[in-house]
Amino acid sequence: MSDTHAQTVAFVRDTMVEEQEPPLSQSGAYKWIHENMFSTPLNVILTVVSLFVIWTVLSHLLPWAVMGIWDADSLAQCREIRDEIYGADASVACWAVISERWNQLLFGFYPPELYWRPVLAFVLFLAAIAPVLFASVPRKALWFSAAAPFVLYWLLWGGSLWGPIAVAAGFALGAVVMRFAAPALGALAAVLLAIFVPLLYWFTLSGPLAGALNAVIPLELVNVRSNDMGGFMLAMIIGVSGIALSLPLGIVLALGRQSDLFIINKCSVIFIEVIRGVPLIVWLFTASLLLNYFLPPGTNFDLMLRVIIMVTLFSSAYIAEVVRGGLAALPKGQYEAADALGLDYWKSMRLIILPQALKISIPGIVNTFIGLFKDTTLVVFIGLLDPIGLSNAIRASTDWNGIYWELFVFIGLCFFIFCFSMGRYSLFLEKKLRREHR
Amino acid sequence: MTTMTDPPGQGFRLSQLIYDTRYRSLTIQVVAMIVLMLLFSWLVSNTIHNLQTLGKDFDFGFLTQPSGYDINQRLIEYDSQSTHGRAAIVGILNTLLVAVLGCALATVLGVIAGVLRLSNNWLVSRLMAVYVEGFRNVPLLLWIVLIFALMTESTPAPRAFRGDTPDASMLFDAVAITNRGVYVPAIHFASPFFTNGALNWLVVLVVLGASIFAIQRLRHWATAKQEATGDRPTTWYLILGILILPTGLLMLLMGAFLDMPSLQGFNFGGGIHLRNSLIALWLALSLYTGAFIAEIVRGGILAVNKGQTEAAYALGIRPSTTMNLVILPQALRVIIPPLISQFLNLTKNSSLAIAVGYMDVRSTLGGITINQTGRELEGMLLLGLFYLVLSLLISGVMNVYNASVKLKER
Amino acid sequence: MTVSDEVAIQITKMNKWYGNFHVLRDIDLTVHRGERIVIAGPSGSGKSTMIRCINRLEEHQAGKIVVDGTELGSDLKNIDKIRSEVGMVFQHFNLFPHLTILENCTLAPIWVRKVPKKEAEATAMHFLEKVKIPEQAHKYPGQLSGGQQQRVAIARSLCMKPRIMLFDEPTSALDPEMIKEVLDTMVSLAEEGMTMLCVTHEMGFAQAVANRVIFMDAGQIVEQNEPKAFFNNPQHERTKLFLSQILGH
Amino acid sequence: MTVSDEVAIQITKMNKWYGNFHVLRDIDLTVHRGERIVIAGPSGSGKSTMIRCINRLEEHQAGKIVVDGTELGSDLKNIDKIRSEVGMVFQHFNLFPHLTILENCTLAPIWVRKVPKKEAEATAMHFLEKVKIPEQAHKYPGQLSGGQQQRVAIARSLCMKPRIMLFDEPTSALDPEMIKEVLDTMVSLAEEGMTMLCVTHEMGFAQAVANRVIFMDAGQIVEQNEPKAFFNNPQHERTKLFLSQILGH
Amino acid sequence: ATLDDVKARGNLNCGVSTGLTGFSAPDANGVWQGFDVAVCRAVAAAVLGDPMAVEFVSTTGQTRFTALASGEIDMLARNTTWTFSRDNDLKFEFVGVNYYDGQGFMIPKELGVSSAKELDGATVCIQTGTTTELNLADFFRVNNINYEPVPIETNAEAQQQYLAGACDVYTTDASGLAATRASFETPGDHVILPEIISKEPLGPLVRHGDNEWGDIARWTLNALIAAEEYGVTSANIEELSSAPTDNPEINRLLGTEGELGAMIGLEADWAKKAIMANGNYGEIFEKTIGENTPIGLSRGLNAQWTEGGLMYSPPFR
Ligand SMILES: Nc1ncnc2c1ncn2[C@@H]1O[C@H](COP(=O)(O)OP(=O)(O)OP(=O)(O)O)[C@@H](O)[C@H]1O
Ligand SMILES: Nc1ncnc2c1ncn2[C@@H]1O[C@H](COP(=O)(O)OP(=O)(O)OP(=O)(O)O)[C@@H](O)[C@H]1O
Ligand SMILES: NC(=O)CC[C@H](N)C(=O)O
Ligand SMILES: [Mg+2]
Ligand SMILES: [Mg+2]
Repeated sequence: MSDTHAQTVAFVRDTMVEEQEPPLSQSGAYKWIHENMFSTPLNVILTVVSLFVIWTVLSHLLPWAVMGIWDADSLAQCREIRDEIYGADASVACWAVISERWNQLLFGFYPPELYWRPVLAFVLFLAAIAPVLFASVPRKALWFSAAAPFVLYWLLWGGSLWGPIAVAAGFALGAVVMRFAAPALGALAAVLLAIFVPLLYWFTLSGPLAGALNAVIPLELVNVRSNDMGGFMLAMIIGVSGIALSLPLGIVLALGRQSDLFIINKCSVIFIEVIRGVPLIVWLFTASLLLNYFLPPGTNFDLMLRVIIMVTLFSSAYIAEVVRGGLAALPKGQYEAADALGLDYWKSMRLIILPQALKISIPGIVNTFIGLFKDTTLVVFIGLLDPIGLSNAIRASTDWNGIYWELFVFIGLCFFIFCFSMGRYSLFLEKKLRREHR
Repeated sequence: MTTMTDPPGQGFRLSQLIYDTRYRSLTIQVVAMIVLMLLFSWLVSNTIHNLQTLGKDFDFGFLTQPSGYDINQRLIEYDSQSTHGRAAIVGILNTLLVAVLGCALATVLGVIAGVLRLSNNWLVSRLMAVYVEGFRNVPLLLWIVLIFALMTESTPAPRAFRGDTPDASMLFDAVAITNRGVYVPAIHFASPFFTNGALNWLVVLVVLGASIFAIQRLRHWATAKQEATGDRPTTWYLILGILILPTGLLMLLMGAFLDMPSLQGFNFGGGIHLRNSLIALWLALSLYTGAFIAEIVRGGILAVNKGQTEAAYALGIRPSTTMNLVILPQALRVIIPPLISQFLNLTKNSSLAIAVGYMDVRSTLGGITINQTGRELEGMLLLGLFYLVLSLLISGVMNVYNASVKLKER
Repeated sequence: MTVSDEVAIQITKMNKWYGNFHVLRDIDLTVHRGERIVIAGPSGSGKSTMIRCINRLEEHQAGKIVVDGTELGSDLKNIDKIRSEVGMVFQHFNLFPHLTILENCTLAPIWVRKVPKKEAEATAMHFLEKVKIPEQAHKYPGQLSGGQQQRVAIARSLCMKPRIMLFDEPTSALDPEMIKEVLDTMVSLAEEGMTMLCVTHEMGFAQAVANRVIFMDAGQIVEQNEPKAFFNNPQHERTKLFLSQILGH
Repeated sequence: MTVSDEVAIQITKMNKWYGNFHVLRDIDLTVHRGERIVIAGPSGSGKSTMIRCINRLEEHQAGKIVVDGTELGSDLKNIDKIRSEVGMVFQHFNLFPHLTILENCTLAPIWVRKVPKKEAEATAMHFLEKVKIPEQAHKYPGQLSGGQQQRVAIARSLCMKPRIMLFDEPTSALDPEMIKEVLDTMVSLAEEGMTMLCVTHEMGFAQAVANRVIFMDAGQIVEQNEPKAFFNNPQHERTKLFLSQILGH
Repeated sequence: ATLDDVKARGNLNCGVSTGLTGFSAPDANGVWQGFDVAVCRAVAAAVLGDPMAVEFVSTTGQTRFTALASGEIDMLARNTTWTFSRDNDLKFEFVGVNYYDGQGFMIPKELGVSSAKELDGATVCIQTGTTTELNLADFFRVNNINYEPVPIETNAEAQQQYLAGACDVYTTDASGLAATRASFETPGDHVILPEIISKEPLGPLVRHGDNEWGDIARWTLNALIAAEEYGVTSANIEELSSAPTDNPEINRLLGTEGELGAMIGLEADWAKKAIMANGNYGEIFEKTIGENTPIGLSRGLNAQWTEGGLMYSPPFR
């Protein structure tokens, strides 16, 4: 080794250098603006172009929106007010259409004196999903979540409370059968039985039972027909029930797609691919045109119910893919550990695999829900009055004939606020999951 | 070596159907099969019964009947005397047209927005975030309707171009933007080789194809030269020349001239008429899908480890070359699969054409034809099949691609 | 530490293939109740595969495995029976992250053995004390260190009161400081006379507690012997090579 | 292994901030051609940042860096020149996963040095032989072990025939068996007289090949000395503390 | 059967158009009003005794037939033209004609067009899924002139496009044109061209296969027409039905004589209730689309046969 420099290089620091402020050009607003907006010629051009775009859009939009007129009965009156205040050439929004039809956009033709019902339903709905979405809410609250669908149905449609109760009893019946049959008959048979017995009950007993109970203790709310529901309320109903109902179906499909059993696997794959290969709008037309062909003669139910069925099938295919991702993300060791402890397929799914897979899938499910919620606007094509459908109806009325932007902007804004916050929530969840799982 | 045998002295017992792993899966599948068959036959028998009560049959004969309606935008010959089948094909072509145009524009928008969103220019990246979030969080239908309304409400009617002092005038005297669509000049041939216009275009296309082939050869040559000498010859002006000159010359030879749109009667005549319905649908689909693609592109670029760039820089490779040789090839693997499923979504979403009266396959076969013939079962079946086949084709392409670029791992 | 004459596991001419790859070849092995067997061998020699066959996490294709008098075949009831009698501890613990330690331990007793919850919890606490972490019972696995997790995994298996325990490299995913605490737990188990099959490269452990060391290579049992003889006087070439590598390391 | 008087790298009063955080403070360092310098120091002391400034992967805000007579500033040409003369090996290899080993090694020579492909491949094979993996040339990085990948990364840098090599903890992401093969490669490089700056905690390596060890803390060079003196007789308090920690381990 | 369904449900599901002033449109209170709506109300009154027991389902040209075929609505009263193929191929049963119409064109006056033959090259707004789109294709083909169809879903949409100038001409049934024009700010700026290019007998329809239900709808419509012919009006109906009159036809119609109600499975006074809902055919016409309304249609072909029109109810006997 060469030591030629050894002596010359030896160095020991005696006083440590104190931390210093960066040079002025390297800090503060100047640096930030320079680096973020004017660092290269290309950047300068981009900045100028962006400023121009922003200015153009805002200079048109802001005065129009801010100077808008909130108080008028019709477009004609709106224009009169405008002429008075700003002169005839001014371009200002006529938000009066929103303030006048606000209730309609929210509830459709739901009887105004009953508005408290959907509002209460919405609050209950929020309370019911809280335990699902936020782990910090006590687990006991999940019982309320389970009961919520029946309560919500009753609140929205009215009728006798005993109907939903009788239906819910069917599920309870299934659970009871499952619990007592499983030890005696084995899991597979118990599952089949737990499906069959409630079905039998629903087709035979539940109707008369509800009737009888209602005769004894009438608990009735005024009936509201599906046709009267519209606006954002309709979008919520379809979106939420689509997701809620498709969840179990989607899980079953995902399990089917993961299964080694050839027939079950292929059937799931075909179902999923067919559903996803065809646009939702075609499925909606199928719901409105064809579903009646496939059902026994004489069955004839609500268009809204048919739409919900179709939307459920549709989103179940998407949910299945999301859940499949969750299942695939679980390490194989979890399956093996469950096997090694002697848990059978159903138990290991229920106790070990699904709780974890579903948790991982929640962001994906939320994203599916956002997509579905946006897609509810398509029901306008089969004659349901979603917000866009209502906007058409409003525009067709003589008072508001000729108004567009205000309605579209308002509806778009509502959708944006809702979808954007859901999207943020799902991002937040994804980040949290990544932190927890590492 | 012994082979597996059943436990001795035990024949087949019925309980084995459930408790024996070998038979159990068979049992489950047979049960599932039976349930499925039952369900299926129940649906079919319902359908048959319902059709009978209605006095309808199941027959595709209507496809060969004259349709009786006109379609405004048609890529192939069609009039009201043509068959429903042909109307369906016109619709299919229209669907494909808007899908292809949409995918192309969406990709361009998406790539630009995705890259700009990563820009270190704060203003630009914020602006792109606004674009992306704005389009992603508002229903597509609303965008289609909005853009369509914007186009009909804020552009002049053809009659505004009329008179000595018209309210509106054409751009460069060549392009007319009206509330019925945009009229752009068309190219026609004065001394054509063939009387049939389409054949002339075919000739031009063949020459263009040949030029592109020549460009490929040129690039091969450049690569070979680079491999041999290390220097890559500059070729862009050659490429430009090969691309433009032969085709241009041929078109001149054929007497190409621009057919300018001009006011004729009620409308503009001449030129090519891009209908509002097409443009609105096209723009809305592209902007909407572009927002999703932007996120995909951004994710793809971010997915390439920062270390890759650093390694390339440390080797002395220039940023632009690094982009081409290191970042893009890796990012594309991440980008292309979700990109293709966005293409699929766009294609499916083109069925929203109904909102603007664009005559896609849903409007012809799945709309007017079903309505005029009452063949909803057959019509919807064909329509569903068309979309299904299209998606399977596209996802087939995606699978082939995925398999071909899969990174080799241990 | 007594070994009875009773046979706990009897494997005869067992063969297994993955596709065309012959992983296990003509395995013959008899384990008596109370025996503690260590299995060693180079990576890929089929050690894990063999012990996974014993509780049917893998299916064998030829030959016979009898555990506690029950033959492992395609009969689900037998499989269930054997699995609930054979405990297994994995290399990567495989605790259920969404359940607390206590729930991890009571899950199988409650759902498989149908033990009342109270009782299951009492048992669980007992075994958690045994592995020295009763105070962690209400934490989640993610909050524990690797060594603690592995001890929970052992306790979880013990809660099913298995008659046989299988270990597949229980310490190889642990940091050196933690290896000892897990090995200690295993030694104390061994001292209580549990029948154990343990895949491990901890030769100190093998020498301390094993009745027998089995050396596998290329899917076959190449050599087996009691630990002293095995380490001091290996017979087969491969065993010698292997021992020189791992001991020299 | 001779050290010439020619100066390879000259750093004077170099300072760098990340935002308001003062990462590098008044760095002064002269590296002669043929010198082999090991940089040590606690995590976060700015070691990586310093060597990354040398080929401008990070920008310094004050002071002067001259590499091979070329001053590093915002002049793009100078940066390009320096980068193609300074090779760098990263902790996480950063091989290009979509290219074969050979393509990884020929990419920069072909596109930066404009070497004909044939020639570049010949050079690449030569260096791959040097790092002892010529037979892997047509595999992809994902198919190699960590140690092999790091050796490819070294070969890839060498293909540019750099006059200076920078190493940033080249062995810290490797399993112990693989560390040796990489260190061997580096030793053989050192023996050929390459100018090397190496951030590493492999003190054996430092003692064997370094001319000088530099100890950094809190963004400054706290002590530097030839290895023997550095390890046996550290002067500064922090150096002592640091050495006691890593050697005691 | 449909009758039982309707009775069990307690209301009638009736398909109407999405909004065509005078024919079917909800008023400020959300109550549907109009010429087609009145037919639905009459049927509901006849069957259920309550003219308000109707659930209106708004349908577009395209969705109306499927809504009917799928059972979503019990009858369709939506200015629908009775054609051979709808009757036989689509399997519907037209129960009569409540308005004899023909297809016309509307165009802004400023374009100076006076005949449909001058429309060469025009852009024409049409509602899809209607006979108008077929007639239009035929008309232009036969006259060998070009046009550009703009297919549109609803009348409201068409009106907007037409007013925005996105099409030069709007074509649909002449009655529809009149109704649409009536809702314009300046109806005078638009002319309806003299050519009527087709026959459009508009009437209510039901599904094939349920003749009983078809008969109810058919005879309710006939009852309205016959009532006008016999001079039964909402003003005098109470009096006429309180005791048999000397006109046996009226007696049978109003149920004071004979068993006609029972024959179609309804109560004896079904026709009385139907007529009381909105008055007789003539009254409905005058109230909704007649000359004193903004729409201002004259009876023309739709006058009673006794007055030279085509309205002719078969005898109640
Ligand atoms: N699911 C599988 N499919 C195909 N081959 C497999 C599978 N699992 C294991 N193998 C192969 O079987 C052989 C034996 O694997 P096994 O895991 O039993 O080895 P091992 O002795 O436990 O090795 P290690 O010490 O690395 O855990 C290996 O060559 C492995 O590659
Ligand atoms: N891009 C950055 N932005 C802000 N701070 C940074 C950035 N990169 C590094 N730092 C900070 O600069 C300091 C020095 O980092 P550097 O990576 O040079 O340390 P190091 O000595 O290499 O440590 P290690 O041994 O952990 O690699 C650290 O405190 C680090 O947190
Ligand atoms: N324009 C309409 O809505 C109806 C058109 C025409 N009467 C038809 O039935 O087809
Ligand atoms: Mg193993
Ligand atoms: Mg570092």
